[in-house]
Amino acid sequence: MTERVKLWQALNRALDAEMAADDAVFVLGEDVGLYGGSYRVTEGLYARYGEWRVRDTPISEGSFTGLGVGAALAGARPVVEIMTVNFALLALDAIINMAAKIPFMSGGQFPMPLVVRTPGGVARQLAAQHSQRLEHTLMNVPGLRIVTPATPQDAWWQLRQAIRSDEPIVMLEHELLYFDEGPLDEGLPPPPMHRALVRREGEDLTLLTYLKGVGQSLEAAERLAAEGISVEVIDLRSLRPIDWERCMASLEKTHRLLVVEEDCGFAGAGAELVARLSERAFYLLDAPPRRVAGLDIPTPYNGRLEAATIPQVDDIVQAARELCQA
Amino acid sequence: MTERVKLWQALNRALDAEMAADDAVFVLGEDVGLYGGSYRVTEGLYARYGEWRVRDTPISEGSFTGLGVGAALAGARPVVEIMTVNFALLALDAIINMAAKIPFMSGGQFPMPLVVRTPGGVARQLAAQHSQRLEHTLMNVPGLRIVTPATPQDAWWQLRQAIRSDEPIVMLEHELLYFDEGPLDEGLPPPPMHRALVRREGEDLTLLTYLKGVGQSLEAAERLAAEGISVEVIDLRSLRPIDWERCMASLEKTHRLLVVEEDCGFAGAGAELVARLSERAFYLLDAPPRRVAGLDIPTPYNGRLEAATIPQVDDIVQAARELCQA
Amino acid sequence: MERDQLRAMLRDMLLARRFEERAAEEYTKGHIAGFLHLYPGEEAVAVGSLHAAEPSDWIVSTYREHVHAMVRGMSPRAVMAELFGKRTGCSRGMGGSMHLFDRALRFTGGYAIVGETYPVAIGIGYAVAMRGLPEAVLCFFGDGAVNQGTFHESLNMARLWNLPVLFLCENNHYQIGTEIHRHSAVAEVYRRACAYRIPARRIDGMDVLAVYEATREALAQIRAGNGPQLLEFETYRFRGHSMSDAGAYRPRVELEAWQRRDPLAAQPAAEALGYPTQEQIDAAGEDCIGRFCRHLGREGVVAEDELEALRREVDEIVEDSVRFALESPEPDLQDAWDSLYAARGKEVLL
Amino acid sequence: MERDQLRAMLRDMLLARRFEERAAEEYTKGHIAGFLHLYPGEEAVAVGSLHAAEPSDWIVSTYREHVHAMVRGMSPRAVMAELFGKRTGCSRGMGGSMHLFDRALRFTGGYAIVGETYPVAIGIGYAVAMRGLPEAVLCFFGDGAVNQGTFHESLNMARLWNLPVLFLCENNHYQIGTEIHRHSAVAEVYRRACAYRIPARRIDGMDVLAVYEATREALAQIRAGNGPQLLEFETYRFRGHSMSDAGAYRPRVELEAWQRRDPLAAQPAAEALGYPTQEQIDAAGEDCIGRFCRHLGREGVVAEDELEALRREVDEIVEDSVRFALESPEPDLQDAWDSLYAARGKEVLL
Ligand SMILES: Cc1ncc(C[n+]2csc(CCOP(=O)(O)OP(=O)(O)O)c2C)c(N)n1
Ligand SMILES: Cc1ncc(C[n+]2csc(CCOP(=O)(O)OP(=O)(O)O)c2C)c(N)n1
Ligand SMILES: [Mg+2]
Ligand SMILES: [Mg+2]
Repeated sequence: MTERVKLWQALNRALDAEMAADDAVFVLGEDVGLYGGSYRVTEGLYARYGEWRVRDTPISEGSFTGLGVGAALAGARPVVEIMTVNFALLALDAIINMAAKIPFMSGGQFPMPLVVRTPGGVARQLAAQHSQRLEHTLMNVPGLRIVTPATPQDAWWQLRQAIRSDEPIVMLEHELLYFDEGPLDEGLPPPPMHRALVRREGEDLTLLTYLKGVGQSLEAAERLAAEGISVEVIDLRSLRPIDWERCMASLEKTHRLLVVEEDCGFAGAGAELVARLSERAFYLLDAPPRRVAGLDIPTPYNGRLEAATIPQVDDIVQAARELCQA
Repeated sequence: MTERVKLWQALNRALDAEMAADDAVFVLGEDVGLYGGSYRVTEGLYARYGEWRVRDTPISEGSFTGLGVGAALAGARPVVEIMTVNFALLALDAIINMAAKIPFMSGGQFPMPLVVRTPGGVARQLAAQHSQRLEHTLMNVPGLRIVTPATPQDAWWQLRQAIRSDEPIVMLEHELLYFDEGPLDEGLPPPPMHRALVRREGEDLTLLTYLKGVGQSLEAAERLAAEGISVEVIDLRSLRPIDWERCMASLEKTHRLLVVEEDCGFAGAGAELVARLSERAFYLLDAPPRRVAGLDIPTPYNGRLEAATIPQVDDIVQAARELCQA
Repeated sequence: MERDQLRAMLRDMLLARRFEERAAEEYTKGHIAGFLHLYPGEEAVAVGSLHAAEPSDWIVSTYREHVHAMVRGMSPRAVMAELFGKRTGCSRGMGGSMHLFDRALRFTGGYAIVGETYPVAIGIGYAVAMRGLPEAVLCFFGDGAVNQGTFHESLNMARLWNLPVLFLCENNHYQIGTEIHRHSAVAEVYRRACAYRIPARRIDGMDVLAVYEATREALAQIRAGNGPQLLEFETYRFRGHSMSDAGAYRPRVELEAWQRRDPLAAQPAAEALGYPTQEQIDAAGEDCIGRFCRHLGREGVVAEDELEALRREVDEIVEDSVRFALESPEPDLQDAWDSLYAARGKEVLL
Repeated sequence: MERDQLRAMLRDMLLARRFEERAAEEYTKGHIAGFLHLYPGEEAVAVGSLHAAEPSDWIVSTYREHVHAMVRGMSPRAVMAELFGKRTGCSRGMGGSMHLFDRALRFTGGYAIVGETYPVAIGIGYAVAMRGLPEAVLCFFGDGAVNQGTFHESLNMARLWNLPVLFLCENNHYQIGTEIHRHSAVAEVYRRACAYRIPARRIDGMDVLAVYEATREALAQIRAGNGPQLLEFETYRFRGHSMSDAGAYRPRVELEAWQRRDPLAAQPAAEALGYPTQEQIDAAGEDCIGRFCRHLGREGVVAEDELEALRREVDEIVEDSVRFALESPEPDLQDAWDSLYAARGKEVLL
């Protein structure tokens, strides 16, 4: 049965379903309990599952993320919410040096059923310290997996899959997507967690993107269609691993590559996409690959400037146009 | 006058020279004082400049790096040593959210004459938690600059330039290079801090690398020359900004690109290099660009496995050979 | 204390309240965006402590810092324009509400990541101590910020090297929606200082004179070379954590009880803003600002009509700041790049 | 205490010393590489505390953890093989000296970033408390680790939620080359616990029985549901921080004074290892292990010849572990990938 729900509600239901199914699952983070979560994701769970399973924490990101690591070692299945990814800079030792390495360093003895959920991206004038994007930092960490749900259906699927996985998984969410509505069918069988999905088929151009870029790119594709440019929009859904086969299959058809990412362009997520596909699809490409990415500048508070530093639909349209003329 | 010195000695002299020239300069970090620095870089400075200018710190990376930020705001010129880059994960908020953003967030009011020096890379069987490479993470931070001295001469030049700069600079050093010896002429005028240098000219292939990769690549180039393959080895010397013009100029000659990096290949430093040059030099390249990089796995303790996870001279030779046959 | 100073403190408190309420209005109108953390209820802390500081001292504050900035001397225009994201703002529109900076005033931010003020403060303190200057650093933070690791690390170093830093805790009992007993194993913040041998006191943060006196004494100790000090001010915020927080997690009775202790509630101004009436406050007994006002009356510092005049003055200043902000130009992208590279000077990179 | 247990403790101490000295030799020969942090001098801490723990308890340790692992029950073979980087090592040669793990023994590492043991320990404690199990977590750390932010954050949470964690500080007075008065504003580590209302005591870490008793009592409190406890053990390391540290920063007299209090120095074994002679130790007065030995003698637990036998037994165990390590195969790259993906099971990624 398909309903229309907001992305935060899909996450909320996923948590609820997994917590009901397995009492090893617990949630922790700042204001996830009594307050209900800053983006409502944990709403109602405190009343339902009590304080041990929905734990409000002090402002101690380094240690409560590490707490998740320890709890996972002892067989629990923690879902750590870092209120926003900006604060994850304080928790990177726990994520990178502990969660991602312990299974390996122990010779494979310890699984690490840890999920770290965290909203990020450029929202609405939150200024430089609160507009961080950490895709790239986390992508370079072997042992870690990263998922990026852009729709309520994916949020529902991927969060449940992440909780059930025995490997450490970071779920990057976008602050501006929580209140977007979309269809959700709880009964639909999920695709594999890291598979990329073609959101719109096209012939002229392969557009790779994720999170907020998906909606923007679909809008751009709609406009480009009117001009006769047919864009294939692929939602990566995962930044580690990346579904290279899906990307290659599309390039075999279109011979043109455009990457849309919100993070700063220099050494951002798109760098790996363009690099790997330039290596693998060298003989397929008819034009130089291109990135539409954030400018290499901290995010200004001023609203117009903020908008000028991150990709807009217009930028995507223009880049696609130029790419098809090249 | 040219002498032969070890890389640590060049750094030591650079610190000494700058501390003597400007009493706003001070050094801090774990065991930099009485002990003389774990890699001897601060040897002798404690006796010479006293505890206020050579400060031994507690194990509090987050706060003593932040201390550097505050001191820079008040007009001092701190040189923070993070004992190894592995511990920099605890200091990323100070580096990324403070040092790199304050000048911008203050509308340009505050300069940030901060230098963070830190050794890293894969050394000798230090295992996963002590073999971190953070190039990629720092590269994605606008407002930050990153230098990577691979020779005593560069260590001398670049550390002095970094201390004199009013922008935040991270100096990544390689643990295995400290005791390498090379020529140093203190009087030579320095090239700009971020300029790439051609370490060996060649015609068939442009090889971009940095830090430990430089020596390995020169060795590989020597062997390849015997086979008739002429490799141009470029030492980037800086990972942010990158000297694109130098890279392009070389590609115009060679039409082939090989990147040698020690970090994990997926979304490592090389990703940006390959991506940007694929975009800019698309019509110049005669063959798919290639990366010789670390495997995407945490570093094993076992010595042979450790070696198998990072680039070796053989790997470079083979990749270059294949690239020239493509 | 000088009559002028007492008046100035009262004026700053009235200005602070008015400015913040006005900012809330402008936020509702859409002229201000992002996170907006307001200060009503806590004015006695910023006003009392910053009046005790010298111009040569340094201030490090959080995202809830408009009032600190203005009491320190920043013009309401520069602050309001920054909230509006205008080029005339103190941070050129780049920083916004959470990142106010003013180099001349030694106001070094405006930090929005909880716990960042400690290392910045000890860093400034280090630079000061290294040069043997008679300056001090005032480092603000909330009760929730006490549980960040940097608190521990920085206080240890501050004591270890006797840095001239005054740690000022604005204990409003909440970390957004989490009450202090639910976030701190020791709810009396000042007691935490014992782990570093840092002298510490707990002060009624609704009593502006007590705040002033305590700060003055602590700064005197610091300037005498005795190293860091910590003051905990018990206070309360009357609004939600930020404009996006309705504050439903707080018992209504708790809010009312604290409003009765409002340092400004005894002022006629309070009524206009919809806070408890004079009768309600009198009935509530112990009211720290009532005491301040009686004191001011007894000493003949501020008569009723003067109070009215002050209110009008403050209103006008705030309205002027809004007009100024509205009319100011927006920064352009070049301003952004200039801000980023301002420190580059003539340095040649490549 | 049972005679067998006393003997077992003595045996573990002798084994610990012998094992570590032997590891140093193998390091010199090049069979062990990387950082090697040895434990001589501190044996009473690991032996006393871990003998007081139950098999159902959990252990979290640092990079100086060979002895903890063995006292916990890991075979010297598995530890030595890991130091050699062999496939038969407890971590399959992937972890090395600093990352010993054994799931069955609830030995959860082996952490090399200072300050990581706290969050891991409270996390395990949280999982235990959430399920209401009668288990406890023993969390080891050094005096230098106390200044890491995670100490503060984790102890606060441990108390806030009454987690069953025993924090055990191995205070050997040095953070590599920095003496405790130069890294900590409060040099008595146990006093820092007051900032979290965590009961804490300082114990003579050279007295294995005192360590044992204190740990037993603390664990009893924890199992009674009274929340976390902290014990500080004053001890000393006789060697450099790691094999690459000559230890020149320590006054020679300090080293000698502590060697006189060596828990093992009273043993005949001590001589063979080049530590002070029995006469020297007797002359030094107060010697905590001398007391332990006299106690053992008085109670008839260990006679002189039994001691000799124990030493021979321990020697043989250590030699056997070296032989085993030498002869064991190295892991191959497939072992590395298998280690990384061991938890993947049947999960399909793409
Ligand atoms: C490191 C970090 N974690 C979380 C947040 C989100 N956050 C902003 S303010 C705040 C509460 C701070 O409480 P307190 O320190 O008491 O200050 P108050 O807002 O009450 O003045 C939180 C959790 C943040 N900004 N930084
Ligand atoms: C976060 C971090 N910073 C620095 C180091 C380097 N380091 C390794 S051990 C050590 C000293 C630790 O001292 P202490 O906690 O007293 O333990 P001990 O070695 O004396 O047993 C340091 C600084 C590290 N491993 N991790
Ligand atoms: Mg608060
Ligand atoms: Mg120690």
